[in-house]
Amino acid sequence: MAPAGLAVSAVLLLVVAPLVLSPFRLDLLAKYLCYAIVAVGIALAWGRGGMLTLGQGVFFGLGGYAMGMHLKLAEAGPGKLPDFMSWSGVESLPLLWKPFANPVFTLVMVVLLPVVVAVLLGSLVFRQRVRGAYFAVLSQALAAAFVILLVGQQGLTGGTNGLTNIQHFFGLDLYDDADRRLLYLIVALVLGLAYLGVRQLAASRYGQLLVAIRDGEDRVRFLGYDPALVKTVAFAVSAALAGVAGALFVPVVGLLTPANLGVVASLELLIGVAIGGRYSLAGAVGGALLFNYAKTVFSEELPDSWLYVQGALFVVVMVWAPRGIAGLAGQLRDRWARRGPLRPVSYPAGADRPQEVST
Amino acid sequence: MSEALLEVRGLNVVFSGFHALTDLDFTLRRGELRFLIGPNGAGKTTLIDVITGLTRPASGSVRFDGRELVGRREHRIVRAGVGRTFQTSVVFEELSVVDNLDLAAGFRRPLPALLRRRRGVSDAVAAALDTIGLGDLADRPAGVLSHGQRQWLEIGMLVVQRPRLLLLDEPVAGMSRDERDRTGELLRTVARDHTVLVVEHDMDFLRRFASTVTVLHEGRLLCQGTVAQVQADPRVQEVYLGRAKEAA
Amino acid sequence: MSLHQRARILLSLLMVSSVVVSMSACVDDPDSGRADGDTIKVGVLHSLSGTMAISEVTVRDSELLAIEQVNAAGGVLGKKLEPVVEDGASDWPTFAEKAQKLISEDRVATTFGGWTSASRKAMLPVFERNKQLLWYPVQYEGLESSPYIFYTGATTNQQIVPALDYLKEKGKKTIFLVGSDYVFPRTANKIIKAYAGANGMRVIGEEYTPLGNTEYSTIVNKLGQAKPDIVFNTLNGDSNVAFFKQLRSAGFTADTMPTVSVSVAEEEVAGIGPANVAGHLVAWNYYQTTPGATNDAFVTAYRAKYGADKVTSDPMEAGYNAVKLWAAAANKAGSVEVDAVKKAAAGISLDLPEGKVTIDGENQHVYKTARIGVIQPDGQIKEVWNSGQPIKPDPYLKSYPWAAGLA
Amino acid sequence: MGALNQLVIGASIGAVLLLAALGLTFTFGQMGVINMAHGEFIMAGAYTAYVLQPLAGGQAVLAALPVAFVVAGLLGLVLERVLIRRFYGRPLDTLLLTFGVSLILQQLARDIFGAPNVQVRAPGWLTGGVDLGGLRIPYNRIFILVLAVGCVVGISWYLARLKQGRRMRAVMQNRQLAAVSGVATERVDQLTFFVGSGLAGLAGVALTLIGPVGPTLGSAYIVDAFLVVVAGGLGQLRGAVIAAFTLGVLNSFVEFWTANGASFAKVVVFAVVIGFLQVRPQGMFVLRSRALS
Repeated sequence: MAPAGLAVSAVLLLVVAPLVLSPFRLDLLAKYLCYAIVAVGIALAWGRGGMLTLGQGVFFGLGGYAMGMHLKLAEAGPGKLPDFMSWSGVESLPLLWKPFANPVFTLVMVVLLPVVVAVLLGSLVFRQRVRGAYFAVLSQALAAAFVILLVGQQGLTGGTNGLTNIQHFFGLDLYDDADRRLLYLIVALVLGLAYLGVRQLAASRYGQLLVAIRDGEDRVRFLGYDPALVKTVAFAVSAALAGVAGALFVPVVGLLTPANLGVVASLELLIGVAIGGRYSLAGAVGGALLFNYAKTVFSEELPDSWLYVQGALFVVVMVWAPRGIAGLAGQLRDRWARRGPLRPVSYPAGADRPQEVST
Repeated sequence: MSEALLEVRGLNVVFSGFHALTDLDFTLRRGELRFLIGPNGAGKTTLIDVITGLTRPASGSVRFDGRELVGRREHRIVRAGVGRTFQTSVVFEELSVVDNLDLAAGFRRPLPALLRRRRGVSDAVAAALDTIGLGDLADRPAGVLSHGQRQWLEIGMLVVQRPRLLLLDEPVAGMSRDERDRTGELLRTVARDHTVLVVEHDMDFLRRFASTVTVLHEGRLLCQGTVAQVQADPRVQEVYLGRAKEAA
Repeated sequence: MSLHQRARILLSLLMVSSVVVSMSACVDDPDSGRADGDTIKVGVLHSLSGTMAISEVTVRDSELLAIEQVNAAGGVLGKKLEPVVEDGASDWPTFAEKAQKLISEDRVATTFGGWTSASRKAMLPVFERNKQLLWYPVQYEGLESSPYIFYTGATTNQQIVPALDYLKEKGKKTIFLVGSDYVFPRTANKIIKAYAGANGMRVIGEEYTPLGNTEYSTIVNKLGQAKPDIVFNTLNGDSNVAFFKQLRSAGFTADTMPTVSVSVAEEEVAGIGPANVAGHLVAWNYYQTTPGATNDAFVTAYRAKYGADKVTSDPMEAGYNAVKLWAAAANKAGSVEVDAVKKAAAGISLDLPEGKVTIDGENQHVYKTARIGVIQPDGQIKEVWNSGQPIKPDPYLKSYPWAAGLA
Repeated sequence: MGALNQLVIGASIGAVLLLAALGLTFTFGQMGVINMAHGEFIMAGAYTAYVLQPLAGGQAVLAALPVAFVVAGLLGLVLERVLIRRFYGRPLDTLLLTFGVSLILQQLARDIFGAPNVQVRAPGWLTGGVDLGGLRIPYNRIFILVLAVGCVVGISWYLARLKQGRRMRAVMQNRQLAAVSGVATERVDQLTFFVGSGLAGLAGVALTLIGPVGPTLGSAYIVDAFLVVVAGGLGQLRGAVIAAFTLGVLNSFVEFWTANGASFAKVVVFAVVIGFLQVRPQGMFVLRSRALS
């Protein structure tokens, strides 16, 4: 976003919103901002890198559970067990949980866990040139498997209930409105940093390379680059952002359950980006806010029709505005200029080409 | 200058029972500009595909500067110094001409160095831009280029990588006469300090710009020599004329 | 910067600002009381969409029926109740979000809601933080007693323990546990194992499947090999349909592989197909066939409002009870203030469809009569045993020596 | 003993997977369309059996087979005509588009038939089973297996022998070439989509025999069905068959021999597919081709 637009947004989110919104609505906005952080990562991986990740919830969950484990331990106090363990019949703290008592370790894990999983998966599938539709289906299956894994380990993860009743966040009292406002500001700042960082990345040579790989992976390979490596990096960055967003989601909402990271939740993370505009970082942020706000409004006013609206949104955006709201102007221009000498350069034709079979 | 840069020995490629290349031996000397011709299905593109790692041979070896290429991954072969173009040119439409060249030039940059924005134009890129004559269009997105310009940009993207062997797959296909001439000139310039192998159909282009020619037919080496020698070879005439008769 | 890029930014900015601006239109007013207007708002919070809607919509319906009846009888403190219905969307954080909305924006006097344990666990901190009341109408796994929740469904000693008593009385020695993989089945099974150990019974198998699982051939195969005296089934929702269909088609009937279920009520029987499940046992506190004039009136009123083909079930009745109990408590207290209602609620006793129901002031659960039923070929459930009198709720099973190690 | 039983059970799980995935080998495998609404076509098939019940009584399942094929097929045809044909060459957009369609269809089913599960009675002759050692194989499982095998045989015969089938294959292998050779590719696309969606309808009818019939019936199978097609190889019928049965047997074995197996089995299946794609990135079978991007 241009400096002016960025400044206006920053003022709007950092100053105006905390002043005019009721605590309840500010909480909601904080939640939307968490999703917007994920959206920034998706815009990088999908918009720039052409990797449609239907499993972003997994990374959101990894970051979220890492944070949730720490907060539950802090809540329980030293030597005590988190509440759900006692009703799950766990008698001593599982080994996996122990290091999460350390806040620094937790913060590192919030980023590292998603990155490691993304690198592992990415280097496996991208090296084998699994992409496009295949990659989408695999990442979706990953989300499905991850949820089953989490639900199945009730003593370790809280099962379907997830981690609930989180009341403090690094000294902030989550029952206190002023502290919650501070939490909101932290989320907004993290979003700002994520946006600026990814914008920088997208504008760099690396960003160009990523777009080049999206539009012609084989060609890039014959320029001497390893596309698997480049894609894995983008995938890992988007995973890290999702992890951070998940970690912030936990104190904002006060709980985290496997339903927040399953197949449907992962798709909902995407649709905001699609609505806002996958090729524009700012559009992705706006879209994520708009979509989640619409979800709240509809479920308050017309719960029965929300699925129709959500379904229709997917259809309408894909049919009439594949570049999203942010791309509307460009799309209109292309329509007018269709007969002109300019080819539509802003819509990458190759971004979405069918799975090639190369042997 | 006369030692072998590329040595292909006993190459066999089979596609689901179809023998695309059979026991092919082929040598390219350092500094050479060689044309590779043959009727459709002769195995010209397959040979290039094998050299660049796109296709795995059933047997045989490809040695480049004494090192085996078969079994290496594509980007490693490029890094070893073998560059190629494709029949249908692929340039990055969203990036500007300069960025396309810059991207190609930077293939040896470590990942951290990639994280910075491009500032200015490096000498190598400027030189390549000059060679391919697209200086005026440097900052336009590559998507607006004409077919011919795209081919030149592709060649530029190769040259800027300073490869030791260039493989060009039908560089003048679909070009106007004017564009063909310019491409030929470009080819001569490039061939001055590179080893080049060109796959080409266009006999007229061949006569004007080729020195030595290799003829493939049905996956085997038919003959090799100067343009005049090859044209005089009865087997070549048969292969081409036979086809011509069939077609007629 | 191109015009196009400018437009992108403008449009993005527009999206961000429209959200912030329109959200600021929703302002809550923390100073207004919860019964200041001509009506008293009460929250009704169930999943109206998503996988849980199947079950929860009917509970919402019976709660709305109860609210209507309370209003017809003069309301609470002379004011009509105004239900504010929200959708939990089968998503636990959404339950927490909507609970907060009901409390801080709608300023409801109390909330009736939830079905799954997960949704209750998600809402619990919200109600505790705001010091507001939730009425939770479904049987659950116990081990909880929040000062801000009233539990009108059964806790374990009013459903699972009586079912085990019944099985023991019938001479069942070996038990196979089949459940969905979440907190209720796991806790229930822990209790069953403790009970079995102390009562000469043996648990010979324990299987969990993911929620929504529909492939049961392997488990049916394991059952066939283990040949238990009884299968204790804590599967939830859709899985019951698949489980019973596949059990039946593998040739097992209620005679050759008897089961007792604690999450299969009249609603679920219709979806499974009565033919597939007839003869199997269930354990609840209420059936549509439970005798008594109060229940007849409830069933009649429910069918009159929602359709003659509708069935009533235990959770629906517990939701209905919750509304009636709260209204009685508020009227007794002369106020809808939480502390006053809590104080007044202790010991309140009403004649409700399942029989006499009394609130235990100590743990805010209710006294309930346990009933074992057999599913009939017509889809109804016939009671074959009951506990004779309402059982005192004991969510932590403190009065059962064999359960000492559980909580 | 246990192993043999689980092999049989695995085969029956595989048959269910195969039936759910068969249609996808057409629409996803051969046309490259990721149709997330495929699950809802399965659901439509199941509801067809429910709707026919008052007419056909106990034989609803049998009567529904052809009707469900047509109903789901027509749904697919409409989807292809109205939306998907604008999206060829954009598989990722298609995925999101059809996910939207699936949400709409699910809610539509909820509004028409109600949220609770409905009951479809199995025909009398499908109750009972064959005793095989200690294991009883239900007739309905055999029915599903026969139906799945019948579909596979029918499809192979159709693709190999019939004119439309050969055209379909031609278009799948090389769209442009087929087009210039005079094949009306649009018609073939429609036909492919009709058949692929129709197969989903058949799967839906079969699933009424073993599971719940409700609005979310299809979404329970969709992820697994895609995994089968991915593991089998794009558009490869025999690949899908082998993948479905392999995953089915794997699932049943893991579930049988591990504690809390049902959850674990699903995770193992995913891990195996990922691992397998490391060895064969294009799935089990792949057409070797020289095409480059």
